[in-house]
Amino acid sequence: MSPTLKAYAIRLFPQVAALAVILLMVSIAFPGFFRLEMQNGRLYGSMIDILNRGAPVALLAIGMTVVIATKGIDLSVGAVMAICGAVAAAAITSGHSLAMTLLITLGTGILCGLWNGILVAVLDIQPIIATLVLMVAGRGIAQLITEGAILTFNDAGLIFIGSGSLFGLPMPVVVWLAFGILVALLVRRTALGMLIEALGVNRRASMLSGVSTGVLLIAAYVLSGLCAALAGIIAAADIRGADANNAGLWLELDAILAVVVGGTSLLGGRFSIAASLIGALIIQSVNTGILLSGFPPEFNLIIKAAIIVLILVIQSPRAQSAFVFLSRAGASEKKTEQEAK
Amino acid sequence: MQASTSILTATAIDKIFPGAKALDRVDFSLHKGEVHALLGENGAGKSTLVKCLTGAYRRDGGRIQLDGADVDPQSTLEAQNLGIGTVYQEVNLLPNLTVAENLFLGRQPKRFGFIDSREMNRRAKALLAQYDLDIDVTAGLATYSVAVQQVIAIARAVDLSGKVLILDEPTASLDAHEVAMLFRIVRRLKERGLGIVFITHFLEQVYDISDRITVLRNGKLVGTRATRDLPRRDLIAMMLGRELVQEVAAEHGTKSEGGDVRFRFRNFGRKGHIHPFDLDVRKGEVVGIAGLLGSGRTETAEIMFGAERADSGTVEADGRALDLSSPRSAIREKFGFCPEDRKIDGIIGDLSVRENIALALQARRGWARPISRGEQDRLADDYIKALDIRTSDREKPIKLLSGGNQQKAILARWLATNPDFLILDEPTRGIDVGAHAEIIRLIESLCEKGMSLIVISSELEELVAYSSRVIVLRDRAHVAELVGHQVTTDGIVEAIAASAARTDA
Amino acid sequence: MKFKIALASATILAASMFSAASAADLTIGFSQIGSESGWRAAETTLTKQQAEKRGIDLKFADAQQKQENQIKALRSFIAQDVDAILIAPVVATGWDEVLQEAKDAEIPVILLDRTVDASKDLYLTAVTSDLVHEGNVAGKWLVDTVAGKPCNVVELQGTTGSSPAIDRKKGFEEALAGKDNLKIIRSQTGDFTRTKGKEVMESFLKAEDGGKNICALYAHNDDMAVGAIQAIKEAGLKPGTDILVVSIDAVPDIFQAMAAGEANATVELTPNMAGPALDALDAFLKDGKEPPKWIQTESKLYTQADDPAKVYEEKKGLGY
Amino acid sequence: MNPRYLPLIATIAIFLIAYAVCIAQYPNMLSTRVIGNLLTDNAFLGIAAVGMTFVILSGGIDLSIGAVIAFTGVFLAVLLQATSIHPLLAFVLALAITTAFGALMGAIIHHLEMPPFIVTLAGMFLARGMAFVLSIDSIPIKHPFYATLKSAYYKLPGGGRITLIGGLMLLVFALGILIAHRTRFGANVYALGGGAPTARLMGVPIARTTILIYALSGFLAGLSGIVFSLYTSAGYSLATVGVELDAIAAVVIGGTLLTGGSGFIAGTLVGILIQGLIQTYITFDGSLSSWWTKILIGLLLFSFILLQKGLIHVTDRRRRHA
Repeated sequence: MSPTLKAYAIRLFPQVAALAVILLMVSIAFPGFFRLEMQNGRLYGSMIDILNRGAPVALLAIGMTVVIATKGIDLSVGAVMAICGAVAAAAITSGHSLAMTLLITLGTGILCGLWNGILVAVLDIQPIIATLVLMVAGRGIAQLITEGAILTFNDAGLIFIGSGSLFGLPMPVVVWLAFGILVALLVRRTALGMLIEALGVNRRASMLSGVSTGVLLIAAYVLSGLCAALAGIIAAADIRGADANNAGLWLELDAILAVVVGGTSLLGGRFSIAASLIGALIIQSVNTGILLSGFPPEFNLIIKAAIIVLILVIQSPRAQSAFVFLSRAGASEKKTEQEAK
Repeated sequence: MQASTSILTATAIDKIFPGAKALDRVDFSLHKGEVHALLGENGAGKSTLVKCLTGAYRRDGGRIQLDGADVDPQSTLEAQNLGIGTVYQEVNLLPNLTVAENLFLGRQPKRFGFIDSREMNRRAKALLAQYDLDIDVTAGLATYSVAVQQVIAIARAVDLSGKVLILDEPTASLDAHEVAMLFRIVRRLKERGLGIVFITHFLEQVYDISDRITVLRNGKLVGTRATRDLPRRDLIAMMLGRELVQEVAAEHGTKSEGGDVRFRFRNFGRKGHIHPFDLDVRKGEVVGIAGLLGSGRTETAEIMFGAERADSGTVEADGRALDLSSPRSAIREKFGFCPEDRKIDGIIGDLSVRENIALALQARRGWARPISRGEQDRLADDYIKALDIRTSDREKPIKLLSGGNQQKAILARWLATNPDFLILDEPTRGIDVGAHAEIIRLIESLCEKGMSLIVISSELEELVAYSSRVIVLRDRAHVAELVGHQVTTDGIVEAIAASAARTDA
Repeated sequence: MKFKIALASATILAASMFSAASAADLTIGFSQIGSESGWRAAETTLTKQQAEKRGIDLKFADAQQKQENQIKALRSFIAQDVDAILIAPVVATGWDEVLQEAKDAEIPVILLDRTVDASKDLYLTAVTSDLVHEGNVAGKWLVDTVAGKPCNVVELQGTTGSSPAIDRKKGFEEALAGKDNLKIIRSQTGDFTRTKGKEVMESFLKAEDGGKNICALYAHNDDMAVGAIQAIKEAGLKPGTDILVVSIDAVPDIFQAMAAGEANATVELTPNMAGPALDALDAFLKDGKEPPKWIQTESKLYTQADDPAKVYEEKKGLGY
Repeated sequence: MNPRYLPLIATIAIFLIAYAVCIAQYPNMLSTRVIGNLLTDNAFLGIAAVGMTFVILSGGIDLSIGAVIAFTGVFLAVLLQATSIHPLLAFVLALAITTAFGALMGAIIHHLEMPPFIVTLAGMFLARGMAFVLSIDSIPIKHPFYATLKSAYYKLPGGGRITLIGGLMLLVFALGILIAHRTRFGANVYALGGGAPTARLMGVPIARTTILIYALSGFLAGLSGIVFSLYTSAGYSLATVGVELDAIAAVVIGGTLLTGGSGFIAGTLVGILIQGLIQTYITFDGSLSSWWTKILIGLLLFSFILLQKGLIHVTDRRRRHA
């Protein structure tokens, strides 16, 4: 294994392990869990459901990861989802073409991100408050567009994005996988990832090293807005209607959780989009697992809370330093001897 | 003075940080009713000593006696209760609370179980009246000037402790009038029998107020003298040292005067930071900048790099006007800057040595043209080898490296951009003697390659060793330029002392 | 920018509404739950239409599914001294105090489409369908349709704790009681929404052998059924044929599904609750005639035989 | 004038102006009924917001309060339904649980050095989950003691009522103001918000204060839950979703800095009243859809953040040039 691949494997190990444990537990409660079959030219099974239902949170987690890496947070994504879903439905029902509709919707998401980004980068407002504004007002704006009703549409193209399939996978899965890979490639194949991490760890030192911190910050929020727009389109297309009331409700919290479960620190810096996506799948596996196992849904939140607390306590600085201390206690003595020489 | 008047005695204090000995068997004693100046350049160990005395740090050796009894404060709070109060340069009070609340935090007068604000404000007013301060104690602390805040901090510390008062650079951001006010207060406290430790880098203030002086350098005690017996020149020599001079001078006899003038700064300055100055830098030349801390050295560097935007003057390179409005544009003009405060301005702690080295080059190339991993590895390996950066591997987070190696990595960050003009602010601060010599050699080799360098340093022997010219700063202005045979430690000390004397008069 | 426009239009809207108000002789407050489903949106539209037709100034308040907002709205209506209050309560409990206040202020209150858990003298009348009866009608249809064959039923419940969820479940179970061939094998909440209906149905299908084990779906509202039909199709089964679909509400979209043969039956819950309510109110205010405590609306069963395409055309303009 | 009070004065001024505008359009809004309603209807929110103000003053955040309120309601309803214990005892039990819950979150935040945002988010899931587990149905509370408590109100001329819970909210605000400004704990909260390292140097017990702050927030969320159960005579696990956001908005509108260290409990009361006023106005208008509430509150939030930003900027400059 090449060193980079090895580092990658080490980084993702806790998340993959947690996911595996959860899936295993679900499969004990529901034996047919891992079964996959082809039907009507698409894969079909509980695993696919997890991938499919996890699409909105996974998409939001992509943008959220980058925002959190810059030491920020974006509370508005759920509301932006609602806005964009409403915009998409309104655009398609008022006769715009599919391409135009998608363009308008993604543009709306970008605008929302731009608004957040400018508040954070230019006006220097704490990210949590800056994005709170749009979080509070956004759902109202979405309802303004749909006038409170569920705005339904019948455009086959738009519906296809929600429930069609491509390469044997449901479209939402294709969208988040493709977008996740795209963004991951974008940040890792270019220097963006490193520059964002530098900005998140030490904004001033990065600025002094010539990193354009302001532009990067805004770009992070724009990406988050774009992700929210995609998630909003999927959520609307899935049910063939824009539900301004319920679309994306509380998903910002799930997305933040996915990122934190994915091991990216809320204090910014090192991030992994793959880990956040696995984090999103962990959350969705818990949800779907509870539905499948026939467990009453009222236990959903408690189980979710327990899992989060567990993962977070393991990741907390104190627990980690204790862990590092224990695991290195033996090794370090040898090392200091060597360094002394 | 008699030992019986000694109120605080520290003997053979040791403090070891990973990779560096911060204090090496330092002795210090403080008498009742004296002002004792504690001097030394940054990194000399002043604040480490103070922190050991006040329990903020655990000392690794030595003993501390207060009023003849052994004490071992575990925290600043405990030290405070023992009678040792401290006031820091960056006022350690809470700007969001009122003056009275700051004075009485944690010991507010109570009535019927609740804080009696009226009584608290009355007491606060009475307390500050002792310091000739008649202000509205119900106003927020942040509404007052730093000088007033400083007095409030002193009032709190004295009220809480009452035996020893440590003033850590209290005058750094005060004007002459405010300093006079502060000194009136210090003298009054002295008359009350307090022992006062006074840390500052303003020598005239030392001569104005102190009774004795202790000088530290590189974690070691240089000596303790009575102020009236120590001429200013000798004091500066004690602080800046000259042991290395002979050796370094012998090894590096010649230094390049450089070629033609390449960079021309004219009337370059920024209000409140540095007075406008003119400066010419030749190709392949090292221009040293000397001056005591707070003289405007760092400000000069920041303005040249665009970290602070100049509000007057122009820069030209080979006759072409340069845009230095931001670090980004400065980097585009092939400038580089190793800042003084590595932790805040330099390293990206969580990122690896490799990424830290590649950062500036990458930022200049833009995000869309990444330096390939192989290239980064090569870059990192080359510089780790060339600068002898000691790290187990290039993927180690840079925050785990020692100060000297961090410094070299940041130097590597700039060398990787192949700059024409490099500003080094205290490049050898806080790093061991061996690394010192390496960095000096490195600076010389860089300028042989034709790079123009500005080096700011408190280590005069070093400056003398590699600088073809030395600019002397004082009070945020360039006051002297030493050329050719004038560039000696004596010459620099003379220039600093002379300019100081002149403004004192 | 966006906010500026929004603010400007808010002001304009507020101003224009203000000038238009005061014309009507009767002012009635209407506290609606929210707009969580298509049916509810239609109810809002119809209530507004009915009020307009009668020249009533209707004060509309959307509670966004929060009881505290509904109570606030009621109190505001009382403070405004409206002539009557219509309310569609979000939950059954917790209304005693505010209804008592309305009573003290001599403002008649009419409950729409859901009842409350409070003394009957606190409100004038309740215009609702019989929720239990609705469930019963759906259940009877299923019993008749399967005609003795064994049949496993899955149930999509409404929002947990809401009275339609409780009563529609109860009525359905009553209809199935004693019929050993029919068995409810899974029952989960789908929150009355399409998204949740679809998601929960997906897991039902997986959990029951890809749906082969399921013979019928009973959904507490059409929106969940529409979502579930989607899930059934994606599972490669034919809704309406492989799995019978029966639901309640009769919103337009379910008629489309019925026309396409993907849904089998729906029980109408008329969104026109306001019509009978306002009639009763009129009579009460004019002649002091006390209406009965409960005005039951018809629970009509629609099946594929009822020309669903035509019903769809009739219904689709109603703001569903 | 003391600039410390500027945000508070601005908030009060905005409230008064907004109220005047409302009255100009709807004279009925001046009635004692509306004023009584503002107090009664926002009682639970106000009480919880007092706790949130303390948390935010200390530089933290508490996302769990809405869930804790719902939990308390369900807990009380289940307890009173299943057992015959007196409601007062049930109140004590509920408050003990929620206070301990808050203290636990505070302890985790301090000792495990985890961000309050995530800790209280997990706390929110946990509390809501516990409520679901206790009961998913809405359970009526029919204890006669509840009826007694609810019938205790002071009738104002003009038909308005100062109810018990409305009065309790005012009392909690009064106590909150007393604690914030007249106790060492209150001073320590401000000190913590001004900067934890400095506060530590000045002798503030960081651990104890942090735990106490979240315990207080838990206690007040519990009290708010009791008030909410009185308000609706029921316990419902889906109740008060998102109340934490309303509370945060009220705190920010009330002039408290989300960065901590500066603000007033009294400001939060005005923030609550402003939000209530907007809702009342929209109901009085009767044609504005309720989403305008959200948009208006968002706008209000934004303008207050800008206002605070401006004030900080001005004081910073003034000090620099002093």
